[in-house]
Amino acid sequence: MKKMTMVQALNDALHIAMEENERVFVLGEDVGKMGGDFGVTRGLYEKFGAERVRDTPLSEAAIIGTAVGAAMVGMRPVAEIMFADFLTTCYDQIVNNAAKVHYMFDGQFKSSIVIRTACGAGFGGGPHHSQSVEGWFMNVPGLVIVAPSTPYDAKGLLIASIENDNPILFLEHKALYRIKEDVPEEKYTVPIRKAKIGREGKDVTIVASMWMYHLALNAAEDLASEGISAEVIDLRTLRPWDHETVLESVARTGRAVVVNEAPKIGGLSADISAVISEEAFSFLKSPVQRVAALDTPIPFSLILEKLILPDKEKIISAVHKTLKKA
Amino acid sequence: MKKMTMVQALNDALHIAMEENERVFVLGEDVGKMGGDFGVTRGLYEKFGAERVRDTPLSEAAIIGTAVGAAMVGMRPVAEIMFADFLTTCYDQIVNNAAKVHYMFDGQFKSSIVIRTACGAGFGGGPHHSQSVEGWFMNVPGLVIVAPSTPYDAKGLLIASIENDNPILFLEHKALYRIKEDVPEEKYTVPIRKAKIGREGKDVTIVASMWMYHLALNAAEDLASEGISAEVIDLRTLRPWDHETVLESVARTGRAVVVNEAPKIGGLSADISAVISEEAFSFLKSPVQRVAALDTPIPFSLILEKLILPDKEKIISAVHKTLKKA
Amino acid sequence: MGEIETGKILAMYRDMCIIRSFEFALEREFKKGNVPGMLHTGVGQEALLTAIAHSIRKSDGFFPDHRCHGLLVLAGTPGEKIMAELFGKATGVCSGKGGSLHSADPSVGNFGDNAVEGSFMVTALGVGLGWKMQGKDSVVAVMVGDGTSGRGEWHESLNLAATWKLPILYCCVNNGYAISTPVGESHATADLYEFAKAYKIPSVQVDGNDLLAAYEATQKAVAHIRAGNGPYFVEYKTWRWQGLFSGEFRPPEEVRYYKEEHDPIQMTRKLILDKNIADEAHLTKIEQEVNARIEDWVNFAMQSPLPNPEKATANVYVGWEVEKA
Amino acid sequence: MGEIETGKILAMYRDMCIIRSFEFALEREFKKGNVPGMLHTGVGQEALLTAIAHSIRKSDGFFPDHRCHGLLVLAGTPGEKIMAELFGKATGVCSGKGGSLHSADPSVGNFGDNAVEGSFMVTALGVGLGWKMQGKDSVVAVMVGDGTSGRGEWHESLNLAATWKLPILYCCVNNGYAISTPVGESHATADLYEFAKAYKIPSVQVDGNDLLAAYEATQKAVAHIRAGNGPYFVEYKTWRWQGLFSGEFRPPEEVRYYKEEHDPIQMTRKLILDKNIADEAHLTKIEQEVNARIEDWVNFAMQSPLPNPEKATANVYVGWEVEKA
Ligand SMILES: Cc1ncc(C[n+]2csc(CCOP(=O)(O)OP(=O)(O)O)c2C)c(N)n1
Ligand SMILES: Cc1ncc(C[n+]2csc(CCOP(=O)(O)OP(=O)(O)O)c2C)c(N)n1
Ligand SMILES: [Mg+2]
Ligand SMILES: [Mg+2]
Repeated sequence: MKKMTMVQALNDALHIAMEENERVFVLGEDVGKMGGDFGVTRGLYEKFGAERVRDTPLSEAAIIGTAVGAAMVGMRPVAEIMFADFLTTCYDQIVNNAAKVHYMFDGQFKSSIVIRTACGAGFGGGPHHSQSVEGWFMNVPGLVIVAPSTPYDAKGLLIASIENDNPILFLEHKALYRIKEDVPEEKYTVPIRKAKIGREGKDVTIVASMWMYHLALNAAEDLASEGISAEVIDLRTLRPWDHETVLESVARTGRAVVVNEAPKIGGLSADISAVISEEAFSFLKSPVQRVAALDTPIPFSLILEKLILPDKEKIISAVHKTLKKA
Repeated sequence: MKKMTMVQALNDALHIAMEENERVFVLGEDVGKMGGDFGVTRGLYEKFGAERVRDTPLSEAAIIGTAVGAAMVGMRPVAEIMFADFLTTCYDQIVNNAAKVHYMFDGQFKSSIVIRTACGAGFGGGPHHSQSVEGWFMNVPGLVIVAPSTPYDAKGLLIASIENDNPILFLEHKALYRIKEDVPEEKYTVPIRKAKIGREGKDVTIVASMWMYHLALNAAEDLASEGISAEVIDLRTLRPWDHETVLESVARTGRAVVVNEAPKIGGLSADISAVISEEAFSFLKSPVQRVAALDTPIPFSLILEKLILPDKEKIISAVHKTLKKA
Repeated sequence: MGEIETGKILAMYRDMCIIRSFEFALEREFKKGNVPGMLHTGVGQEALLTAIAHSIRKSDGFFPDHRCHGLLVLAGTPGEKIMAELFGKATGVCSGKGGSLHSADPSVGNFGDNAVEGSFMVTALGVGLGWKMQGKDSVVAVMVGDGTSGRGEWHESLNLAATWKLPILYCCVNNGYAISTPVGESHATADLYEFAKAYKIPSVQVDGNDLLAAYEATQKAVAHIRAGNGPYFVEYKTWRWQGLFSGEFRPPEEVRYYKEEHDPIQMTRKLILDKNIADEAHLTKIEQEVNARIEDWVNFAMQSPLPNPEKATANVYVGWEVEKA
Repeated sequence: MGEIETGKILAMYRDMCIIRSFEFALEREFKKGNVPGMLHTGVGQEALLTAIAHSIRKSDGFFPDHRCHGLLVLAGTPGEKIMAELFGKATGVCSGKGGSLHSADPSVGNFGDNAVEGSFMVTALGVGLGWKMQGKDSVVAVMVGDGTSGRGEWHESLNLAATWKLPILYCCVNNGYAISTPVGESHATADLYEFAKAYKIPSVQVDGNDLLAAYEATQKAVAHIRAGNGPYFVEYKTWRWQGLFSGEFRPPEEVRYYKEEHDPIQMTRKLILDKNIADEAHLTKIEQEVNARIEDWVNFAMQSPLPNPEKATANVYVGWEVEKA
């Protein structure tokens, strides 16, 4: 065990995966000598060389295209897109190629790629460096979205993602890069498509992920002091997400709050709310509440940004609403 | 009044808009002499010339970029992307530019563009010529999505979209291009963000759009003969959609079926189901049912395609489910 | 012209006939309603397609575009499996899931078409890189129409291939039009190899209807790439017989020229006769044999069963099933 | 050098000082925590920025990139409104909603940065086309970093601008690196104007740190465009003082050369003194005036109020409000 930040845990995962399998390689902007904009690929260039740790130009379509093509001949590419906001520029390769190669060619090729990218708001990054992008990809069959909330899960999920045969969009929230916890130094995996109950409770189920999971835990702490017992679930895989764990929890608590950093209209939060409402209909004592960003781009000024994003208070007040009779 | 196909109605709208306002112009692949892949821009080149009816190369990013830039200096561009599946290649311009220009520059610019595109499955177009794409854009603040189901609405909504100051993604379902109805020859508009109750009913509300709206009407017809009275709503604007009309209807019927041609996970259908479940909670007698495509790309073979798409029978059986006690 | 070339030329002529006959049969079956979806054909482009097929090995790879049915067959996939795929049948090379625009076959290095034109230009980078990293000397050919040259992926692909010296053969099929739009009206130049030169990639233009010229240029390009020198760009000037769905749109004189004077099949036929490589009777025999074989493929496709419904939900994810309702 | 040029050179020197002083003040305030988000500066690139500012008119337009704070000011937006924007204040040119990367001002032709590098290369096409259709002779300048030249939009933009003869001035700022990656290691050429030549666009390379050379090249380019001849590409070779957040990463000799021998401010200063355009005292006075003015802007920004909360939900849609919870 070693105290690691999420950056270190991810870095550790890459070191392990690259040592174990020489078909694993890394590509992206400044991932080489510089070690990536956030330091996640640090030391790889020195250890594995320029062949397997490849600096690219600002050619996001080519980065993902290269990854998909390499996977089609058996490589295991891990591509970095510096900010998730830029996934717009390689959306075609992800949606129409990576996610469809296996199906449209009748299983003859696999698109075993991992796309790592830094997402999330809260630091004055403005409209093009802050977005939560999972909503853009929820309606894309064939694609898997993984999103860790802790250093431990980050390492285990990244190794699992690299070993997985599906195209995986791996979201790293910038607000979590520096949080620390004990992480085993050896190899381990955390299962994909399996949510985690991060805190048990009996009055209400809060479903969250990434930075929002931590806000939810904080809210649950506060709620406990009011005598409200909130169960907090970290989805970890956002697409396809773990219906079973969530529905089982809601069946027990009878109430649900869904928290998501992206805007409310049409995002992940809608999918979760819809599934709970449909599948746990007879268990629900009050309507599902959603805490999500307002329907706006992300403004630069910190005070404006704060207004449009979810926070602990909004989660607490949503929980309160679920507890009022509908 | 004149019997027009949807292609003719759309074409008529473009003629009227271009005659009325010289700042309106059209650009896209083969929109000029050829009149567009589906004939929607026919005759414009001959009437308005090459300056205002511009053939482009296969440069989808440049097509949308040009439209946004031109709107920033007061033009009213109508861009055509031949198939909606190709919106992936200009996703960046739509999501990070068109949808944000007005907000991030504090209202100083408008991005008054219309992006027309042909969507939808059912003709063996395969994975790259058949997709229903609204789900890709539902989580994008600032963007408006309009989707007519009839020639009458198509004409009125296209004129309204061209006159509207927001960036509008205008979806034209290929299965509807050839349907005919009486359409006034003069100018008129159909309001954006206003759904239409296409058939009144009291037992269940079916929410649909485009080709699915017609399937829903057919299903309602069959249901009527069983003594089930279904209300059918055509959303017409998919983002932001008309909560009021839908919720008012569900408050009356107490039951809802949502039909969408895109895959079920995370698409428009999830958003509608979530909003109904949350906002009409106390009115719902049974859980909202969704009829949507399976979580797969669209296969080429017609028999496979049929299996993964919604159809009348699936809608009828979803209505039956809502009528069983939950 | 030596012994070997003589045999080669006849083999290539035969392959050109396969392409044309295959496409004509397809057009006929499409009109009858036996081929669903959309149909693009390679009629008129047989020489360059054959030149490419005869220049790459089975251990090489290629990304076919929408006019490459013939190339798929020449690459080694049994013709009936391609035909059946286009008919949407269970016996197709992708079990009917891909169709005309997505018929891949890894066993012959066919990476499949991507119907978002030009998108696979960047996918090919990965195949080239992967093979390079694996120490193989394989080459990957990418088909690019003149119209497709407008895509941004063009730049990202050529730039990275040049920078990383990837083993990519860009086969630019300049047939003069993107649907209805003349190449010179939508690009800064109608001679697309000029674009490629900027990347310091060897870049040539050749008459794509002249079999020997196309073959020679392609051979040279492949040799260059296989020797580890990085990418190569060949622009094949050609002309497609297929007009618009609404009919012919090109100047009558242009149509006449390409169909009557500059048809690659006729040109090659004449070459063979002129050089006494074979006589009229021999060529007619080849043509008849080819036509008969292709009718066999059509029959095979017609008689094949429709895909198993299970296929609709198979292979979305590796290792996981999708819900069937 | 005539009377007018003399005054012009002094005016340009003054503007170069504004840029540097502005950026230095920003770096200082950023370290103090007064400037949120990320910060990129144009220190070292003052000559070319000034040359561009002095070559376009108020009726022209430009798309600034992430190192253009100085250009925004030179274009005519009151400096305090730019400074306040970067501080995220209500008095900023975009009311604090845009910040360093999105400070637009239509009143001076500033179309705003798009922080997805290179994306506005295609947006600029629309501005050029719109103005052309409106019968204006305005020119639109687009800033493109060397790193940004990897984007596919590069190709789509240059190709269409050339084809449609749009009034676009491509200002390629080649400072040698994209973050840490040397231009020559990620592109087929380190001389990016070579790319542009392929589009039959006049394309030149100039020392971007040499004020007069940069000015002359830009003037020529703008005249060409304004005369209706279509786009023009100028590559300015330069060097940015800003290293990485983690510190300096470039060879010490390179750093020394650009900071000591080839600094545009020092170079211009020397030119002015050598040619007796002004004396040391005069220049010092300019510098002091500039510095004082910039501190005024900083103070203005510091003392300005935070944005009105209403701004958070304003202007998402034209004509419609968004839900506030
Ligand atoms: C990105 C994209 N844009 C548009 C289309 C629609 N489309 C299919 S073929 C074609 C023309 C392509 O022209 P070219 O590359 O010259 O090929 P040709 O058909 O002439 O062989 C177009 C516009 C597409 N498939 N993909
Ligand atoms: C599409 C895109 N990819 C990556 C980035 C992240 N990024 C910001 S600046 C930069 C380097 C740009 O290099 P260059 O164009 O040379 O500009 P310079 O900073 O050297 O002036 C990168 C990679 C971005 N903003 N947009
Ligand atoms: Mg062509
Ligand atoms: Mg640079």
